[in-house]
Amino acid sequence: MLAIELCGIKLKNPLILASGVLGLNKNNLLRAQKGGAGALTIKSISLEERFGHETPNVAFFEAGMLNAFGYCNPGLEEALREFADLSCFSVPVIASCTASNASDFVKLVSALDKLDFAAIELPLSCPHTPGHGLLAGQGTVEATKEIVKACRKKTKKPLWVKINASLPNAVDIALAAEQAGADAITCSNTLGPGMVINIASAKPVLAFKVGGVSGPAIRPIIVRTIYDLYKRLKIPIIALGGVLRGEHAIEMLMAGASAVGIATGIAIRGPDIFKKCCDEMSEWLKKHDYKSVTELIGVAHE
Amino acid sequence: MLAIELCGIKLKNPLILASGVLGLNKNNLLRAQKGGAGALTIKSISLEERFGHETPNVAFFEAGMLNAFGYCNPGLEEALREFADLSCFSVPVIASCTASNASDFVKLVSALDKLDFAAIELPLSCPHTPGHGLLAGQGTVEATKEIVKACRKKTKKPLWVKINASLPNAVDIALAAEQAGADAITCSNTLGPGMVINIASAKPVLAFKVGGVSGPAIRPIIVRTIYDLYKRLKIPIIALGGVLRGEHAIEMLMAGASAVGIATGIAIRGPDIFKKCCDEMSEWLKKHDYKSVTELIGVAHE
Amino acid sequence: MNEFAKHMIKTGRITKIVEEAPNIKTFELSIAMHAEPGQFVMAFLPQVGERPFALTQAGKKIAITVKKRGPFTEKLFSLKEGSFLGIRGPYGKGFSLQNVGKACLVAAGIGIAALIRLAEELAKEGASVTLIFACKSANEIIFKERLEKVASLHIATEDGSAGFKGDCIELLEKVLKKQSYDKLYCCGPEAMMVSVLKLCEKYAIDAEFAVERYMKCAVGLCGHCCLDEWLVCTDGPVFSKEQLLASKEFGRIYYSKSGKRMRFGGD
Amino acid sequence: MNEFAKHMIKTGRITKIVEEAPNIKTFELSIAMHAEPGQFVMAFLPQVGERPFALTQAGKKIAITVKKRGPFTEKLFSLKEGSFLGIRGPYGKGFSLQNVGKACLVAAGIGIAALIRLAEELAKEGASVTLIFACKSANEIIFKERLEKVASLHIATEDGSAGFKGDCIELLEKVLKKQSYDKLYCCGPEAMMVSVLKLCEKYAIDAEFAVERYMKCAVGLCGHCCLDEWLVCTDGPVFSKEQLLASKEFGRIYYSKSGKRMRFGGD
Ligand SMILES: Cc1cc2nc3c(=O)[nH]c(=O)nc-3n(C[C@H](O)[C@H](O)[C@H](O)COP(=O)(O)OP(=O)(O)OC[C@H]3O[C@@H](n4cnc5c(N)ncnc54)[C@H](O)[C@@H]3O)c2cc1C
Ligand SMILES: Cc1cc2nc3c(=O)[nH]c(=O)nc-3n(C[C@H](O)[C@H](O)[C@H](O)COP(=O)(O)OP(=O)(O)OC[C@H]3O[C@@H](n4cnc5c(N)ncnc54)[C@H](O)[C@@H]3O)c2cc1C
Ligand SMILES: Cc1cc2nc3c(=O)[nH]c(=O)nc-3n(C[C@H](O)[C@H](O)[C@H](O)COP(=O)(O)O)c2cc1C
Ligand SMILES: Cc1cc2nc3c(=O)[nH]c(=O)nc-3n(C[C@H](O)[C@H](O)[C@H](O)COP(=O)(O)O)c2cc1C
Ligand code: FES
Ligand code: FES
Repeated sequence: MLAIELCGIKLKNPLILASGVLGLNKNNLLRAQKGGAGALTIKSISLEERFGHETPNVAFFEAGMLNAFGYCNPGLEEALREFADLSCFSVPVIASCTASNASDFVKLVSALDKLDFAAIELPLSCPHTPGHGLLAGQGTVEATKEIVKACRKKTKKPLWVKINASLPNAVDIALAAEQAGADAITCSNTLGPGMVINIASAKPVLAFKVGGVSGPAIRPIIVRTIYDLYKRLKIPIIALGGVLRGEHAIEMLMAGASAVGIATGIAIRGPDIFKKCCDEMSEWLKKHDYKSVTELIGVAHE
Repeated sequence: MLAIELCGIKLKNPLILASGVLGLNKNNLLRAQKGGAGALTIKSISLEERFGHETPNVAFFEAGMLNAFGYCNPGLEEALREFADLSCFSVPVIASCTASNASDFVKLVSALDKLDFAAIELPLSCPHTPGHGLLAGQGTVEATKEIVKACRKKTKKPLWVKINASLPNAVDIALAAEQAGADAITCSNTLGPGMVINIASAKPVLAFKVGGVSGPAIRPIIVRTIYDLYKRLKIPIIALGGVLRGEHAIEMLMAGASAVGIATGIAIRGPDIFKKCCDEMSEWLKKHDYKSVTELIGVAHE
Repeated sequence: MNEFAKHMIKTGRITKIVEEAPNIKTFELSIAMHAEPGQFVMAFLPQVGERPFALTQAGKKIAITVKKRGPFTEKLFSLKEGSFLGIRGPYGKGFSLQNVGKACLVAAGIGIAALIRLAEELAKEGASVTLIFACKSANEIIFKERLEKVASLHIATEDGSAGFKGDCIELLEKVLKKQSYDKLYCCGPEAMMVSVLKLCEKYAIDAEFAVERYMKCAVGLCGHCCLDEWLVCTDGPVFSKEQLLASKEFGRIYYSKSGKRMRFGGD
Repeated sequence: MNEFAKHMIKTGRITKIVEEAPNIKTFELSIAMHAEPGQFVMAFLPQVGERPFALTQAGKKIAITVKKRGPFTEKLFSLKEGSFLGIRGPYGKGFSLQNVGKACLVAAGIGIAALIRLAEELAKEGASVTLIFACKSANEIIFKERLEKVASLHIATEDGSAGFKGDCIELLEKVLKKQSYDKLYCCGPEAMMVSVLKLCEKYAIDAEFAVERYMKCAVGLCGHCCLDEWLVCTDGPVFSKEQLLASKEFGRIYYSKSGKRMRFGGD
């Protein structure tokens, strides 16, 4: 009932662990696998080890959260060691990598291509890390084309491009990625950036001052962007933004997503959020006489 | 303790009724005045009467709301009758008008200039009304300059330009408005647009399908934008987005706002939200040894 | 539940449709909701619209009772049992029931929808309930059985096909002359309510009225529903005799879909 | 409170600072919070950082007891009474206190911060509490008065300046030989906890340990705090003997600020 196929990859359910949460190492991923995720994305890897920003890296507000970790990660070399053997996983594992320019992306993709990842995701859309994503000018049609074209040559694995729904031309960027050879669009990275001020001290909470906004706050903007993308794209869309319940995932599918990612929801419902959402989805499908979750994709357009 | 001066206008407190809510007529405004607002903005007026979109015009989600009224308003002629006599108001009343192009804006501003409004606000930033705001291409540096320059010639009243924090170049647009003669920047209009789908019927809730996002969901993005604007602008900033409590208004002031607007909060705390927020602000100021609300402006930058 | 989530549309299936009269149907929904008599909900039909209706049943299942008038109600009338309907609410403030020994309810036409639960609640609280129900003709008299259980029912029809022949104002004055009441409650066309208000003044009866205005948001934002400085969606729809006597707009002014000031009965 | 709002930073003033030892201070804050012994909070200093600390006092006012180590704790030590401090939490799961008649607590150094409230709670529940407290030297023994009220206190110092001279493992083994306990609770440097774990196995005592790992988020997202597949911030910081015996990483592996796998004591 929940099984889907995405870029030729079979998933037992459409809920994917999003990049950046519980994805530092295999331990983390196993935890999300046990929690019922249909696929697992590793935290974005850079060429070199990165220690990221000072804490606080997270700031909460009543409608979601901000984060600015600064792409802390142990670097490519360590990642290649860590993820060399993926035989402990029963669900597909997706690589993610970040860089400042096309040539570094090519190095990363070439290396990650050698491992058993089911797909490789390129986040060209982080709104709050200097030298990466939007702050490296990757949120344009031109940069997207250049990076995706270059990476496309280095791997036959499905290549997913993660965009940012904040951008008024998000659809054009997704189309550029599609044209350059992307196999799916992941939408969206965190929005903003935003800022939360601790008024007692009159200072921003985050050490980096600003951070990407995630959680329920951003869901309607993501739903609308998925709806817009679905009208124009031929390749599948993976939706993320504020999914906390099975009903939210269903909303994303109806807007046009083929699969749904979850990040922030884990802070609220724990790593078992995947199982919980799957149960909620199954129950809803039964109650509403759907046989398969795939019947939902894009139905809000009818 | 709460009194401020904004563009030479004296306000007993920095909380302004935002355009579009309780601003259809004098009855509405009187209600907000009674609720304690420091100034009152009328709903944006267009040249002709507009019936707006079919209902639903509002859609809620757990972190805020979407609206798409489609600029329903009785039109300029009726507005000139309605607001001819503003003597029943003890606080400043601000005009707001919307149009598809500079020459219509000029007609509106010329007419509104004759009445006793304390200022005129130009919303060049509505994200969801065809032929207006962003959907009329007003969210660019060029269009902003053109419209503001043209209107500037027609009035000596303070001219406020309302921008949209969704746009990656929001700061450039604000600078363009300042250069073209704006006396203050109002930031922000609703974000997005967003979409909420009623999953039982697999249809968008709003009749217009998409609508502008307001409420707590957008606050951190607005705070960050105010913070960015404050670093670059010389003219004052009026912040709006998700202010529901006095503490939220304080956060906006600390980020760099000189005054704070409230729209959505009225749905949650009623028209007395202004009084309630003023009480919360006064109490906070006392507890934290501030003598005047003006001491807060921009302190998060220190 | 959080302060925004409570305004989200709840969707339920239509579990029962009752044809109350040629032009009036009751739709029972699989949605649980508590509401005071006099409060209302916004009913939602996707891509058709959203409209305010009183609840004629509350609790485990709610019901609305609807008169067919235009696009929304026509679409609603075309639905079958099992169809989905969206609801948000309840909204507004209801009637006050405290310390009422003898109550007089005055309904005209579909106005009965706002009063039926009030009649039942008052009876449950031990009040004696007199209900004057005015319709064009006998076939528009709905809820007869339910009403007879809780109230002493006086019917008036314009064509005399049932009960008193004539309008309810005449009938009401007769009733008021005979008997005194602690409180009067009224819902019907605004012109009729204006007349009832006058009688309440004349006979010095405490009274409450359920008022209708054009509603877009139901949460006090859009301002379309204003009656003087009040908002019918949040301050009403129930208003006291004193409020309406002080009103400059009751019976005279409402605001259209564009927000334009309109006069009842046309300019 | 909503599920996100509960993670927002609460700010309070420092109402009291107690210098417990040359390098250890207790900060009492005007923040009310309930927490189980063993849970922790994230303390926030604007533009300095956010760090995990146990609560050494809970209820109407909370307190943290801090050993000076690096940039954050140094800044904290420079604050005066009246300064603001931010707190979010409580986080994690605490010690389980059920059905414990005789408890043996083993603390080394600042590890006492995680056990002080446990000792008090256990005593309140009627348990008899033995506490083995190991320090480098006599001047690091803190909370002596509070501890003596609720526990029979056995002190070990490396330099012999107070109590038993030697490490706490020796002392613990002596104690365990003499007496049996329903449960042992332990907090201290990981190498010491590994030794205690071994003794618990040897003497077949049920036990719980408060473990530390590098923490960035405290809400189970970042993954930095992992211990095998567990997350110390949400599954811990308290782990059972069985969990730690099954662990491949306890005493061996932690993850650095970059998320790199590190070995205790260096590569
Ligand atoms: C508080 C309140 C409670 C109501 N309770 C009931 C009820 O229990 N049963 C019932 O049959 N009717 C009730 N109504 C009236 C009902 O809302 C209208 O009959 C319905 O909106 C008509 O919609 P339509 O599309 O079918 O007709 P339209 O052709 O759109 O309108 C017909 C008439 O209905 C009124 N109307 C239309 N749209 C609205 C709107 N958004 N808000 C308010 N009035 C509107 C106008 O007077 C209009 O002239 C109530 C109205 C209000 C304000
Ligand atoms: C659950 C838990 C409870 C703790 N309770 C207490 C307590 O009650 N009292 C007390 O004095 N200390 C406690 N600590 C340790 C305390 O968090 C560190 O001493 C503090 O973070 C040091 O920060 P610094 O900037 O002063 O030093 P740094 O120079 O930054 O670090 C010194 C050492 O502290 C540790 N550390 C630094 N940052 C972190 C971090 N973000 N998360 C975890 N460890 C870190 C590392 O081992 C590091 O080597 C606890 C730690 C954890 C995980
Ligand atoms: C703590 C945190 C860390 C993240 N790190 C990354 C990252 O390394 N790479 C990436 O592509 N996205 C990252 N994201 C973005 C998420 O993958 C996701 O796109 C976003 O959070 C929206 O989904 P959500 O609302 O479910 O959190 C991160 C998000 C969070 C909350
Ligand atoms: C119901 C509603 C109607 C609005 N109509 C207008 C409008 O006519 N003109 C305008 O400039 N802004 C309009 N806005 C935008 C608000 O003025 C404000 O910029 C925005 O809602 C963010 O503030 P908030 O989070 O306090 O609502 C409207 C907002 C809402 C919620
Ligand atoms: S219906 Fe919008 S204010 Fe009443
Ligand atoms: S501290 Fe981030 S997962 Fe535990």
